Amino acid sequence: MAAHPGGLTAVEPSVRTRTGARTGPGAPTVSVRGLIRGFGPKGVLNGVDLDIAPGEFVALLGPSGCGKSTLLRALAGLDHDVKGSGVINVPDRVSVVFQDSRLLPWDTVLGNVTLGLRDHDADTKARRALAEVGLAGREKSWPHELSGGEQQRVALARSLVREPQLLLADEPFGALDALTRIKMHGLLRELVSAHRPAVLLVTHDVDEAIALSDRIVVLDSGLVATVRTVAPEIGSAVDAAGHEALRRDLLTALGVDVNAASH
Amino acid sequence: MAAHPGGLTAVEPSVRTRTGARTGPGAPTVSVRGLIRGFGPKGVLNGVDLDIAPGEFVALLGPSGCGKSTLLRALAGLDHDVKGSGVINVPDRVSVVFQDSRLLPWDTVLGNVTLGLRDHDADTKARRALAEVGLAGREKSWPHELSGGEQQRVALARSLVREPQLLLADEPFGALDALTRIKMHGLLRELVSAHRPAVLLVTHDVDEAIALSDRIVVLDSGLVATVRTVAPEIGSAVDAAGHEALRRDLLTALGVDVNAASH
Amino acid sequence: MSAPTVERPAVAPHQDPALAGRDDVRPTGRRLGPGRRRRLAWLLGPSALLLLWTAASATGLLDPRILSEPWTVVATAGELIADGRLQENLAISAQRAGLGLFFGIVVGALLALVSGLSRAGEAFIDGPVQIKRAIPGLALIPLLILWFGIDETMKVLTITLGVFVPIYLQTHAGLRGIDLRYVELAQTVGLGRAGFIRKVVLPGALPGFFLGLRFAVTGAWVSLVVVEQINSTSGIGYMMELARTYGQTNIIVLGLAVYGILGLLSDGIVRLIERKALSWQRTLAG
Amino acid sequence: MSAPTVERPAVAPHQDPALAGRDDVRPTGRRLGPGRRRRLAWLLGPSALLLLWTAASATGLLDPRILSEPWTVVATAGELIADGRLQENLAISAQRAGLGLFFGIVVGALLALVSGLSRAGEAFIDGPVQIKRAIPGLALIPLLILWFGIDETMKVLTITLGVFVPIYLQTHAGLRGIDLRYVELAQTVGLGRAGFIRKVVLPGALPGFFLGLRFAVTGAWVSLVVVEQINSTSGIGYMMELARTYGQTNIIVLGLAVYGILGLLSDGIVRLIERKALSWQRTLAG
Amino acid sequence: GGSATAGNAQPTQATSPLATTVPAGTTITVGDPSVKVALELSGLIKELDFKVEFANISGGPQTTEAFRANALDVGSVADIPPIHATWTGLDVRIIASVFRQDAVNHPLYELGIAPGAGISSLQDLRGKKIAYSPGQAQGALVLRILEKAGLGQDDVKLVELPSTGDVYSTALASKQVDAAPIGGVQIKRYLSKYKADGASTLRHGLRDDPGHLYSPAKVLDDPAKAAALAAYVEVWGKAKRWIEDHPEEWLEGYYVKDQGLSREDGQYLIDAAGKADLPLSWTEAIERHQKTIDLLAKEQKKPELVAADLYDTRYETIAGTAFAAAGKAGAA
Ligand SMILES: Nc1ncnc2c1ncn2[C@@H]1O[C@H](COP(=O)(O)OP(=O)(O)OP(=O)(O)O)[C@@H](O)[C@H]1O
Ligand SMILES: Nc1ncnc2c1ncn2[C@@H]1O[C@H](COP(=O)(O)OP(=O)(O)OP(=O)(O)O)[C@@H](O)[C@H]1O
Ligand SMILES: [Mg+2]
Ligand SMILES: [Mg+2]
Repeated sequence: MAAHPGGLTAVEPSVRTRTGARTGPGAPTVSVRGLIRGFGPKGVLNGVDLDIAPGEFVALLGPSGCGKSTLLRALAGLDHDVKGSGVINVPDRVSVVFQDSRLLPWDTVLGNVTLGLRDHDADTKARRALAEVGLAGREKSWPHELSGGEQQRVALARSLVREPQLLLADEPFGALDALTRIKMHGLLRELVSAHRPAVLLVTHDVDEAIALSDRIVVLDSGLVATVRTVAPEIGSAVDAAGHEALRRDLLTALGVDVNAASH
Repeated sequence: MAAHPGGLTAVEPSVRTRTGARTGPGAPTVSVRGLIRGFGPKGVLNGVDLDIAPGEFVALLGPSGCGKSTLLRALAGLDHDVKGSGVINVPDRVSVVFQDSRLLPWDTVLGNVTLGLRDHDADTKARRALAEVGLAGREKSWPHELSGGEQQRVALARSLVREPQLLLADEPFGALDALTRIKMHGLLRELVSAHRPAVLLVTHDVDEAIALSDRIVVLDSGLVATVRTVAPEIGSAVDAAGHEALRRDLLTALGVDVNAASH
Repeated sequence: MSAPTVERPAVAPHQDPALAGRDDVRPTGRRLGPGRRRRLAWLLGPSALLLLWTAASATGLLDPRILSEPWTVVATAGELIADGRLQENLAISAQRAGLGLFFGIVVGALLALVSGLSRAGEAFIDGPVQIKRAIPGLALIPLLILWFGIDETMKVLTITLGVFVPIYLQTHAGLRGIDLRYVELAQTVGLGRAGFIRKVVLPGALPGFFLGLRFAVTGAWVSLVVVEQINSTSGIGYMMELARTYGQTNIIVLGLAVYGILGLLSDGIVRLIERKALSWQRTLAG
Repeated sequence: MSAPTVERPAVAPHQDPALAGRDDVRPTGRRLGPGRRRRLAWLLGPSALLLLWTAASATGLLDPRILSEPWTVVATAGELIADGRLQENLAISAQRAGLGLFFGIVVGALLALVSGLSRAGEAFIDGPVQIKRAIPGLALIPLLILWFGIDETMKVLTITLGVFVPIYLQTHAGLRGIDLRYVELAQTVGLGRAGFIRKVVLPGALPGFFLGLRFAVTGAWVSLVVVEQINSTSGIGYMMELARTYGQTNIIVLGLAVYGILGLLSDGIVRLIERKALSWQRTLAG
Repeated sequence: GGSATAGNAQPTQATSPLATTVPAGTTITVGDPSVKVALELSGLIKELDFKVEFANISGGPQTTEAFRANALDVGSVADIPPIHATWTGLDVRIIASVFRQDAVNHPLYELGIAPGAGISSLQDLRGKKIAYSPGQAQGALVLRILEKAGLGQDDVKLVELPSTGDVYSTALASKQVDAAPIGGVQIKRYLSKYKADGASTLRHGLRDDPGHLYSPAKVLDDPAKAAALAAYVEVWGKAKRWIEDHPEEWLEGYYVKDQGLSREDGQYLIDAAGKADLPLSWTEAIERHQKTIDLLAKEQKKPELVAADLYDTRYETIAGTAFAAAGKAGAA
């Protein structure tokens, strides 16, 4: 995990723990304090503080290997055996989209989507979700019969049919082409506006982060290095100038020399 | 696989089989004629023709599930049992970066990179490649101890230490952040300029395709739907207007309504 | 740089009949792994064995007093089938083996679940099972007679005891071999204990279970040799024991052949079910 | 919306000693799967068994005429060790079992490789192995005596024949269970046949092989009961057979205990090696 | 049906006289574990001036298996195995026999009676469950006992059980059978363990004492081996005498050291065996053997055999003469 010479230094704790601006006051859905995690001699998270308000959509950016997945796994309660300390508060119903699409190889696409659902109309719901992600008619396929992007969409459908209080999504659109990705953004937005879960979305795409989230958090050297609130007019690209400024800001925080070649 | 209302219709065969402009004449490294592949009742590739000249860098775009990986697997000789017909000519030494990073779970990172290498200095080479992808010091790690992006970089390092005549890369940068991705682009460019393999790169990122390739091929409905040559001045973004025009062109070919919201 | 391609027919032309006659030239790297399954190929080995036996008998290499000739065995089989003895004995044996197999599978799988899914269960179950496994079955017979008599109960129980061990061991190993990623998934989608077992543990342990089953079916048949010596007047184990007593080599060899055929058949059936049940697997098995 | 968290100590504080004392509150979903391995927990089951035996003997529930009391067995062991009989017999038996095990492993693994990696090999090897497996070992002994005499060769061979079956079956299944994705990888990086076997097949089949080994080690010990009845004057199998003839219950039970201990030990050793060799696995086993 | 191979060997007696010297290079393999110990203890083994290999093989099934495999030249068994061997198409001859003096009172087997079975005489066996192992000496004994009691197979319930190890004692103790023939130390053990529960044993009053050395006819047709076997039989007779005359050494050297028995158990066995009898004539023995054959043939539906055909009369006097001579020499 290379240190980023151009990265911002850690901001003040008061900033770091600020809850989402657009959701109004109230207890945060997620609160993380002094989260420390490490594997062997290496520290990965060195004291992360993070609050997510109910209904708030937070995007998590950061270089490869900086600990984004580690943070998500900690929030999902999947790091029983990982060394570290810190205080984590999360709601009961947490739904996770893993970085790998993680479909049970021995279950059909439909079975993978309905996994763990107790509703009576689980099947109907799942079929609808599959149709929404463009996989109508593939219900009976085995996961290995799907393309990479299709597998990722099944994983997305699995999270769409749930009504979590917190949605943790680890690069859920990584294997999708531009058009499919836009469609999936739409689906995610619908889900969010329907059930208003708190969302923590890991992505590598700065534009995606700006378009979807209320707030963007950049992780660096195991700390929350940058936090940016995304004004609604920027997110929907009405304020194109503000959009570009925020984009450059974030890219700089990620260590990209924005003034060099176009990418 | 949804049909794309905004997609271009299939272009003339003469256009489809055109070889790379910048590499000069000579027998193509890869030649594909009338490639048909299908799974069960479904046709995936419906008659693909494609030539790649020696040293030419071709980017392959297309919606999720359109058959990009199927084409790559056919070129790699990995579809023994898939129904279909067509004529494929490929060179002897083909190197593949799979869509999943596909590391042997029972071998270390170093072992995975040197897999199949017969050189005396395989280890040295592999260590160098690992350092280049930012994984110096992780040689003895198990694959499961790596983050998603790190695994992808190991797979990339595995292809860097080889000297193939043809490099087939299936979304090798999907899980990487902007900065790491730029670095990896640089590495790939170095490899290409050093050994001049023919390259077929699958990507979802139009900008990436423009930046890296000599020619861009869009696959749709199992056919080569669009072919665009990338002029050097566009690729390096000296001609920003040409760049933007090509970008819009390709996005349109991929079905994205470029005049709507910014993504 | 010339392409190492070989002209070969399409595995099967794509559905469109217009395309059926097209060229199909594919790059053919040496295919690692065993290649496609061939139907009936499994008959080759046993046929070769039969041929060898016939040849050795015909040339006198094999003393017929040790191993009867195949034709004698066939004749004997004809006689025994004609007077109904073979069928009767087989039916009785099949019933015993079936019962023992059934209980063995149930017990083995249940124990494996308990021991595989909780450290406490493992602590108490696994050790004793290993000990049971290490103690020769013959040595247990006096104890079994003492506790369960010499009737059918004891016979079925002995088979059960033999059968449950591989089922347990394999299911346990299969279960413990389930990828942790799926366990995490189960946790995040809120699967309960039962759902976890049904959706993740059982399907994940299935490949192991089937291997255990393959040991178990042949194990059940083989156990008959021992249990049908005890207070039996029927069954192929008894038939063979009697033949040994009276030195009826032809019947002994017939019995062995029957065992061989039963073993091949049961194993084949298990493998067939396995292939159907595990059709989701994409492995070297093809 | 209140958080279902439980205050619990860090699994182990992170390296920085300044952080050691910090709070550690984690969301605790019910943990599916067995949880962390506990050292020495495997002793619980056998200890419980021992306790049960002792208790049942002490209270008279267990007739000492059937199953000697633990203390009698310990006393017997003391006597036999004092006059050297136990060690001598064990040493001889261990040598036989070891040799048989060695050859069985080699033969089983080789056959599994040949049969697993080529359809031709499978056609000729797999069927006969299944037949061999289906035929009761006792019934083969006359043939083995005929072909290999009654000396050590025949004993080691009988053990080998018993041992190679689980090794073969498990290695074969493990090998066939290797994910096709790794086979494809091997092909694209240009691994040759040998490299493929060394880098993909063997490591991939290793989990199966180890399970086979667990069957094999106990199988080798158990086979002694049979082979050491034939022209032996030493070995624990012979010792037990003699004791059975003379009704020396205490020696029989000692023999069983020795078998149990040997089985537990061998199995434990295999598992330990397995754990080390398969440390790359991330499975439910933990 | 199914008896195709049984009884089709038409025995013919070897007639060529035995050579008096054993040709150099002759080797015989002997399955006679206890006598081997006696030969070693007594030093008689030195009298065997040709190569003798001892195999620890005894009992009918094992010796016949080894005969077939040409792994054994002579075996030590009771009177049933030669019969069954012949029935299975293996041509064998008895070359030495040992009996017990006062055999009826020194039986090898007694009838173990389960606690509470209420059997005090052979007639009480009617309607009872009796353990029966058709191929073994115990099985034949059960048939003979029934015949003596005037009972048929249908008058009792024969429970087929292999008589390996202590299975019979266990079956008796757990009352799975009412009566079962048990022999040797098992008698002592059974009584000492279960007498308190009402277990008992019943003397059957029959002779069950024959012990034979027997060889495949094929071996006896080989003049060199036949001569070597004659030499062995002679030493064997001497060994029997030595055992008789040295009970203390025998107890210590064989039962305690070699077999791992306690002194009491060993002494019990020596006492139970009584005195050995190696007659110079086999006539009586052949008569008794014929009766056993007749009974087995009838009860187990096997072809008739002529008992005399099972004996190689060239050896008739060798063992008995040696036994008697050794006794005189010892006394002198
Ligand atoms: N089980 C493990 N053992 C050792 N190191 C680990 C383990 N899991 C993760 N790591 C290391 O911890 C660091 C953070 O990993 P994490 O998966 O959180 O990265 P990430 O931010 O999600 O990266 P990416 O964008 O590439 O997915 C990485 O350097 C990784 O190598
Ligand atoms: N083994 C298979 N059995 C059945 N259908 C398959 C199989 N493999 C692929 N397909 C189908 O073929 C189509 C093309 O798959 P392919 O993997 O080539 O897509 P792709 O273009 O690589 O997509 P992505 O961008 O999502 O990776 C998909 O619809 C997929 O579901
Ligand atoms: Mg990650
Ligand atoms: Mg793909």
